[in-house]
Amino acid sequence: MPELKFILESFLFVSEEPLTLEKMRAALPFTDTKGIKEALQSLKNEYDQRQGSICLIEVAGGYQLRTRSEYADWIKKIIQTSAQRLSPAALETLAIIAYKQPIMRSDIEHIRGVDTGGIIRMLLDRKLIKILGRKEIPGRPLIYATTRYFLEIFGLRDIKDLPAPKDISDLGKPVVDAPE
Amino acid sequence: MPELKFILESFLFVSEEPLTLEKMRAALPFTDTKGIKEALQSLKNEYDQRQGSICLIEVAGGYQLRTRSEYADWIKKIIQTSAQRLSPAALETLAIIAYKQPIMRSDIEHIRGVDTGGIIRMLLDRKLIKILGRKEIPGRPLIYATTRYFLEIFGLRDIKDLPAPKDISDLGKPVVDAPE
Amino acid sequence: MCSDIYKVQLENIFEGPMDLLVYLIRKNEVNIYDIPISMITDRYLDYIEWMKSMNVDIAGDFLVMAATLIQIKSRMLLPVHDDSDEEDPRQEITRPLLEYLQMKAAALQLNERDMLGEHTFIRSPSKISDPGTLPDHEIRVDIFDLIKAFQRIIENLSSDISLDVVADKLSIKDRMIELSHLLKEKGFLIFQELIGNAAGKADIIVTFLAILEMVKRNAAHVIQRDDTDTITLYLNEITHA
Repeated sequence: MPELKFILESFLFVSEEPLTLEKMRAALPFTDTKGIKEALQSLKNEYDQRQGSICLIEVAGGYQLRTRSEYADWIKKIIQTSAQRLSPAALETLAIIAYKQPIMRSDIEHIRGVDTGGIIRMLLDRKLIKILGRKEIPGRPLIYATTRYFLEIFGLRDIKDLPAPKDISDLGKPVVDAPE
Repeated sequence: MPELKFILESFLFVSEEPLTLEKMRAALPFTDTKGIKEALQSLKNEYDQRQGSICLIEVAGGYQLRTRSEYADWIKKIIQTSAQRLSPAALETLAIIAYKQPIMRSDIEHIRGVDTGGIIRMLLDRKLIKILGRKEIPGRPLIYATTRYFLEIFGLRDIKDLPAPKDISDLGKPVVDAPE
Repeated sequence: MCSDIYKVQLENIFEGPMDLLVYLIRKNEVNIYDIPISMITDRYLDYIEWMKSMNVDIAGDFLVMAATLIQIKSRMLLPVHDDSDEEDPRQEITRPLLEYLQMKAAALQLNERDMLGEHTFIRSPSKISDPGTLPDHEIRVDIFDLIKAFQRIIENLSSDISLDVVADKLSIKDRMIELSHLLKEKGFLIFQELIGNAAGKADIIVTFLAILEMVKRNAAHVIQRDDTDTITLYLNEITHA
């Protein structure tokens, strides 16, 4: 039988999505979660020492092989990438939803001070946010939350992995990019 | 600049098809085909010596990273457990049942304009819909409704939580997000 | 029309009143905890005036904020009672500003992360550019996909609704007879061709309704092949004698 870490490597290599420990365990009945975690750590160390173009990261509740960011500019020469970047307004809306979820549209607009319907719809289309349900208040407005895909895109292990927003007292002298 | 063989590795990692020498050359103007071939050979040797789950092969006029055949049986185990997609037709049928339930098959087919027998059976198999009973009209046709599992899958507490198309059109048009 | 050419969208400059306020506070280097409300209000109104003179459409949000600022300014002018249980009127603007700045900072932090498809890549990059129906659960759809599917159906059916107005019931019946004859003659009909040959919207609707009615009455059935979008109409064998 091949080494456990290489079996796991083959799993990660063929998976389109971050692979959870539970899924790996279900496919490997002879081992336990602890054994899998150790093998993944050893694989990760090997990739880190090698300093090649591939690394193993923990993301969106699972594990995934990805390229190192130093190779991004090279990779873009070989594959077409559609613009993934978000406008400042979309990023702001996404940040509000990420930090305040579950949240209603009216609360988002209260914070941003502008209509956000079109941006919410674009974020829904891009699967960065989802409709979580309705709030039990008059009008039963929809409430929104971020998706697992959001975690994947921003390389977050889970939503608690988001950096704590800067302390309000630090913001007295705001450093924001204002238009010229 | 990273090592040439690792740049090539990143190219192979993200390419869904075998990569030709010409394509690699076009992305690396500072080098020639000979240099690329040598770097690929050195990468191949490294993979062979390592004896991990991945190897570099020459195939269909190009180069590709693949898993070694010894891992095929393991990989099958992990692929079986991955998520399934619903086809657009299935999604439409499910949407009609969700919004118009309880509903007869003939009404679903009236709305979709096509035969839906196969899709209904698949949705029944996947426990997304259930037979609620029979309608007391001639022929006593079966009537369908969504299941509790359906609510779980879509993260709904109650079928009343189902957003209406109006909720989405209220958001307005998605903004075209073109930063810079 | 001519003036439209020179119209500038205010949103393109400042997306909303909060954006404008942040800009003014930063530009004038004021302490956010001690906003010189009179000065900021004046600058804010100057800006709105300038925009008006430039023929810019000013969104209602900007005017609401202007009213709020003026109201705070006037409350600041009232004599302060020294038993001051009363909150600083400026809190009404300081608190939301701080929250907004906090979220703006959070957005910048998000933006600094290595983004998939931009800084880092997985083995199937097509998945990034087309998240398609992505999973939060075992089945790869979310509720938004479901609504969109339903919305599509409704949009496609809208002809069904206008039909009562447009179409004459007799002509549907006529069209059914016509279609039955055609079907008997040819054995099958391609839906897209029927629609393509129709003269005008009303005709399309009548044809569509006639087909629906025939299917409903079990006089015909419709088959859509999986590999193409072609919808074919067949005549049913008459089983009831």
